[in-house]
Amino acid sequence: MIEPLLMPGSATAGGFLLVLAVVLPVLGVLLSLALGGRHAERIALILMPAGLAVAGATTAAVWRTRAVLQYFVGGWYPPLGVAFRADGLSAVMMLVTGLLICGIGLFARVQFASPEQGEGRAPFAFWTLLLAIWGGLNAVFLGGDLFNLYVALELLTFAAVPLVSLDGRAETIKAALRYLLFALLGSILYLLGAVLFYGAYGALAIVILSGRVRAEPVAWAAIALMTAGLLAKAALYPFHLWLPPAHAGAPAPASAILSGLVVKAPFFLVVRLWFDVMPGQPQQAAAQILGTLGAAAILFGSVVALRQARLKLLIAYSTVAQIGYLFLMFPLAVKPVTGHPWSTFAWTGGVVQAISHAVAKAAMFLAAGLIAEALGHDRIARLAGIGRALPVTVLAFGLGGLSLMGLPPSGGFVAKAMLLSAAVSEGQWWWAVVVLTGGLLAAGYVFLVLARSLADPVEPLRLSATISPGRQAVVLALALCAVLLGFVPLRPLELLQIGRPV
Amino acid sequence: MADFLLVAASFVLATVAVGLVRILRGPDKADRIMAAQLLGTGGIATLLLLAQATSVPAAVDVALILALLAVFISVAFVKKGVIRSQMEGA
Amino acid sequence: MKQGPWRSVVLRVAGFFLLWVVLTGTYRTDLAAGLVAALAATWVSLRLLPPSIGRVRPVALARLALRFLRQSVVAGVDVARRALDPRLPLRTGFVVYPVGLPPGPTRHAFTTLMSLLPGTVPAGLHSPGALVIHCLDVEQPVTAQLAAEEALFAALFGEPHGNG
Amino acid sequence: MSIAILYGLCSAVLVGLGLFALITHPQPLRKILAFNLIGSGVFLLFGVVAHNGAAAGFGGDPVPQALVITGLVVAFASTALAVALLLRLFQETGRATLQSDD
Amino acid sequence: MSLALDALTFLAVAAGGFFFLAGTVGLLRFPDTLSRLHALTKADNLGLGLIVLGLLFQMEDPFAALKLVAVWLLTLLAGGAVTQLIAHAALGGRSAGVTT
Amino acid sequence: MALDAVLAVLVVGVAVWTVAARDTFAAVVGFVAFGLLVALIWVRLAAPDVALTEAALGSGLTGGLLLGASTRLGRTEAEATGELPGGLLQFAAATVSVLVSAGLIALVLLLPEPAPTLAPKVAANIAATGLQNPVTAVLMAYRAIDTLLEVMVLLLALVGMWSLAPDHLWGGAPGRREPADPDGVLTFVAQVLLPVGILVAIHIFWVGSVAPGGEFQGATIFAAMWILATMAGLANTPPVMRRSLRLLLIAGPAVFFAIGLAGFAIAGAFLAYPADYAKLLILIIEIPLTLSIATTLALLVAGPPEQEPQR
Repeated sequence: MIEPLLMPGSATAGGFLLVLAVVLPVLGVLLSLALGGRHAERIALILMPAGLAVAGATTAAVWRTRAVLQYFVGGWYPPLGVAFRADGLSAVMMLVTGLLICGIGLFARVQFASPEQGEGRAPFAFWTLLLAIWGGLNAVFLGGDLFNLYVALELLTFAAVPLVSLDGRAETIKAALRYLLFALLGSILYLLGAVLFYGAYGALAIVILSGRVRAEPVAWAAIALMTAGLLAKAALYPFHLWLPPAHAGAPAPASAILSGLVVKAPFFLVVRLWFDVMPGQPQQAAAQILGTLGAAAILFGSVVALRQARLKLLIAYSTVAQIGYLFLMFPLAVKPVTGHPWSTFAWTGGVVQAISHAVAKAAMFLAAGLIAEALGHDRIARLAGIGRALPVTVLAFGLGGLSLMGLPPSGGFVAKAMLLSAAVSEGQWWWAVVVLTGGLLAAGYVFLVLARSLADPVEPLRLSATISPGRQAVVLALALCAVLLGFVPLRPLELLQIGRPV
Repeated sequence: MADFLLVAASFVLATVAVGLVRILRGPDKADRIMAAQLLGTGGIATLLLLAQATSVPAAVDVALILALLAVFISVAFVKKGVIRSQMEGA
Repeated sequence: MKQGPWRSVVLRVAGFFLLWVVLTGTYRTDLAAGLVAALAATWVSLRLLPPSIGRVRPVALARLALRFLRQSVVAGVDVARRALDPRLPLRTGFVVYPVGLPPGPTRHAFTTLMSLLPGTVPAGLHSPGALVIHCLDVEQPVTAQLAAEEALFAALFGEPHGNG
Repeated sequence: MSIAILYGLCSAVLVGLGLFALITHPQPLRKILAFNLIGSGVFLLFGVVAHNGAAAGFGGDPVPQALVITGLVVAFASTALAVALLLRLFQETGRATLQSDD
Repeated sequence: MSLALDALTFLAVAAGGFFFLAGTVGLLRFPDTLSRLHALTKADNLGLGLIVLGLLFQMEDPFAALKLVAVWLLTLLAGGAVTQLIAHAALGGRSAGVTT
Repeated sequence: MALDAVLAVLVVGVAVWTVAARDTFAAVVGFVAFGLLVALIWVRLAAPDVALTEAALGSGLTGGLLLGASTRLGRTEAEATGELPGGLLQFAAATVSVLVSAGLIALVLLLPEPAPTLAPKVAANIAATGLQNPVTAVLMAYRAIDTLLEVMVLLLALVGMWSLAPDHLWGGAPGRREPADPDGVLTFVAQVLLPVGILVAIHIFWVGSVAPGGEFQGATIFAAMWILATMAGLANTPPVMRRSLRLLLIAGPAVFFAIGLAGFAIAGAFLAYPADYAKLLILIIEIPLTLSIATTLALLVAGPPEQEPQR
């Protein structure tokens, strides 16, 4: 079989969009570093609409052509070269990422305003790292090569870790270090799996591997190691230890990015591995393990969230729980009773959960950030009166909470309903119990916060800072997005099916 | 000839190994610092023998780097490992 | 030393260029790149070590090199003999050696040489003009031997050396 | 036993050793060292795969070799960032431990 | 001719190996840090020199031969300079109890 | 084979020492020795490019970095040994590790030999890159995107590290300033060795297109030489806000991007090179790339800003 390896111009129409999606933010990082000072913020603000437009155009192109967009970097075909691929799933994730980054960026303009003169440490680092995270996420969503994905994951890690310790307090530095150590262990396990794949099948490209991988020990070991590494990065129970201090300690916009987006990247790759690299292999037992860990995460995270005294920690533990839902997809979708794994409700529900949690959680972290800024603390016990002082913010928090609980109308409701119906139709009713219990517990901690916020203060509330309506509006807009996801008709979910192997 | 050179390389490496055991055990930091010197010289000898025995001329470049790096590491050992800890009274 | 700097610049460029040819010769020597590399190395070298040491006498250099080669063999044999002797004949100790060479690169070139000579390792300064030397065998005529080496070394630059 | 298998065993042992150290050593710096050991083990496995893939006149498959170079650079960057975090933590608290105080 | 060269290589490399061995024995037997430093520097550098000498007889490319010599000289220079640093460090940077 | 047996035993032995040594300084020394020995393994595995990288970066720069850290932590590290974990954890960790090792051993024995390989494809297409070193061809042509993103990873690590500086030190120079001792031995070492090191660095970089070597290895030696100069007090690190430093840092990736994007127009794809100019373009990328990587590596060793900025 002789295949031409070097073929200039060998890409599907619109393939250059994929290059732009990665290159634009990365170029932004370079420019920020070179120009420094106020320019870092300006570059980020200019690139945000551009990046969102690229994500939108990519989604439109995928939707229009009903096919995978791909681009062979340097004109080299895999297995020698590296390809970027955008299927429906990538496109949706890119679009959500673009929206969230824009929202969070707008929100962060006050908190990370650049000084008039010279260069501020935190603003410079924040805007540069924000762009880097965007580039890293896009590279993860578009990567079609296991090693290129490793580099993309590292890009993400190196952008995410410093965000945690941006305010320089000792406990956030400790949280960042712990995060880094977990992330590094995750990377190295991932890499170990990748080399096993290469050693056994001579390729790293997902498309090629999916045709070559056989059900044999090497493949199982490789996928097990890679999954374990990715779970450490995704903070699935029992690898969740690093997440709460890191996500709660970071500045609010950073928390929103980390909780909303960054932990979704390793989850996304687990989906790629299980459904693209090794489709149709008997993995039911392994999938049950993932599901069990997910269930444990839901129950553990929710219960611990209930017992938190600080708002941001509560939200962080809620992230631990919500990540659990993502992994319920595996036992329900790997070997469905009927149809393809990815045409199941469970698969779609898992992806919708990833999206809706991203939006809802970002809104909640931003809301919590505003509350903490206004009060000067985020003790739940002393929230009384904040509902009257910042009604829009508290409303946004509540709307986000709706999605976590899985109440209609919200994206979370769609996701959880899909998981429930999948659990019923697959005859694995125990997952349904977990989903419902998790929803009740989420209701518990969300109402706990709302009840405190809406209570009358014992003494008049004194705000240590005034919050501009504009920032509150951004948060509300994000929360409304989370709600609107519940109104999306099922038709666009077809988008998720584009590019699935048939 | 290649076989003989390989045997010689193994021999040199073995002596380095024994020396390394002695050096790593200390007790002084200064003893341990010698590790870079020992592995520098011994490693270079091994590499040069290997380069000739297995016809890998690039191994000579590795040896060249080893020579430079041995200095770098020794200086770092001395500068960071000993002098600073004395300044800080450890 | 009026035309000294230029002379030494040219010498250094030539030296580094020669080293380049030796290093890359195994592959395929690229002389243009070598010239750039030699210039870069010379630039660094001039910044760190301005040309101030007078001209080196080739004959003296050759003599020193020969002596050094012989002495480094003697040094190795000396250590080997002591190490392998079952009685372990060591009489270690420190000797203070008053050095005549001025402080700076010249003196360090000499002490570097010294640390490869039989039985001696310079271990620091005792006082501004006196080196502390660690000896494997203090009963050897260490000071006299070092003085002889220093004389040879000083002859390199045609300077009268300061010590006996 | 071919040298590929010998070094393959070596790499497996290194990964195990590093993992053990990573779990048991309480000091972060030792954990960073352990991470580097695991990394070396994994990279050696790349080397073994490359060695087994010798063909077309190359002593080894150049692709995994190139990947190792990339990996080594990334590992260095990780080590540097981790060390910087650790030293800052030490500066702030006077302690270098990940144990929580509360 | 080639046989004679091989014999020379054999002799020189074997001698080099011997000095590496002697250096290691010195490391093991010598009682204090500074004495061990002597063993390390002098014996191993001579060993390396002899091995380089032995390899020179096998070289067909004069550049490759010169390169080996360059590596040896670099090692000597570096070793000689660094040895002083280590010796200084072993003394802990203070003046030693000195006997003249 | 005897050589390999000695080497394997030695490497594992030194690794055990690194794990088991009580003193952190001793463990770091062990790690450096370990790295140098692993470089020998890479030569045995016919991967001299990797051997160069491992010796310079994996052992050398990493060693210098860890050493500085172990010294600064000093006594706290020694105290921390008091908090050794309980026997149960040790046992569990040992079990996990042995299981992982055993599993990997089994997999190593299961790996197909001869393995599936891309070497023929690399060889068949290498002419189009104008290079003769297949590893450089992979890094600069076939998988150029990995290399480009990896350089970005390095830069991000640097931004992240800088962001750790306390606010009042932002804009200052990284690391501590070492005192210079013009008459010291260290100065002499630097005076003599630095120029030679620069020459070797350029040599290693330059031969990378035809023989083992390349931008990463060359850059590492550059960085090591620069650090040597700072340790000798002959140079100070530049302040992090200096414009020329920033430009030096981004020069390599910027040129890489520029030529990569030009590839859209002149070669039909991002990061593609027109066949006739491939070698030249790769060289144009590699020169600034080497300088940028060298600067980044050196600054990563230096750490976050610790010197007061000059206002």
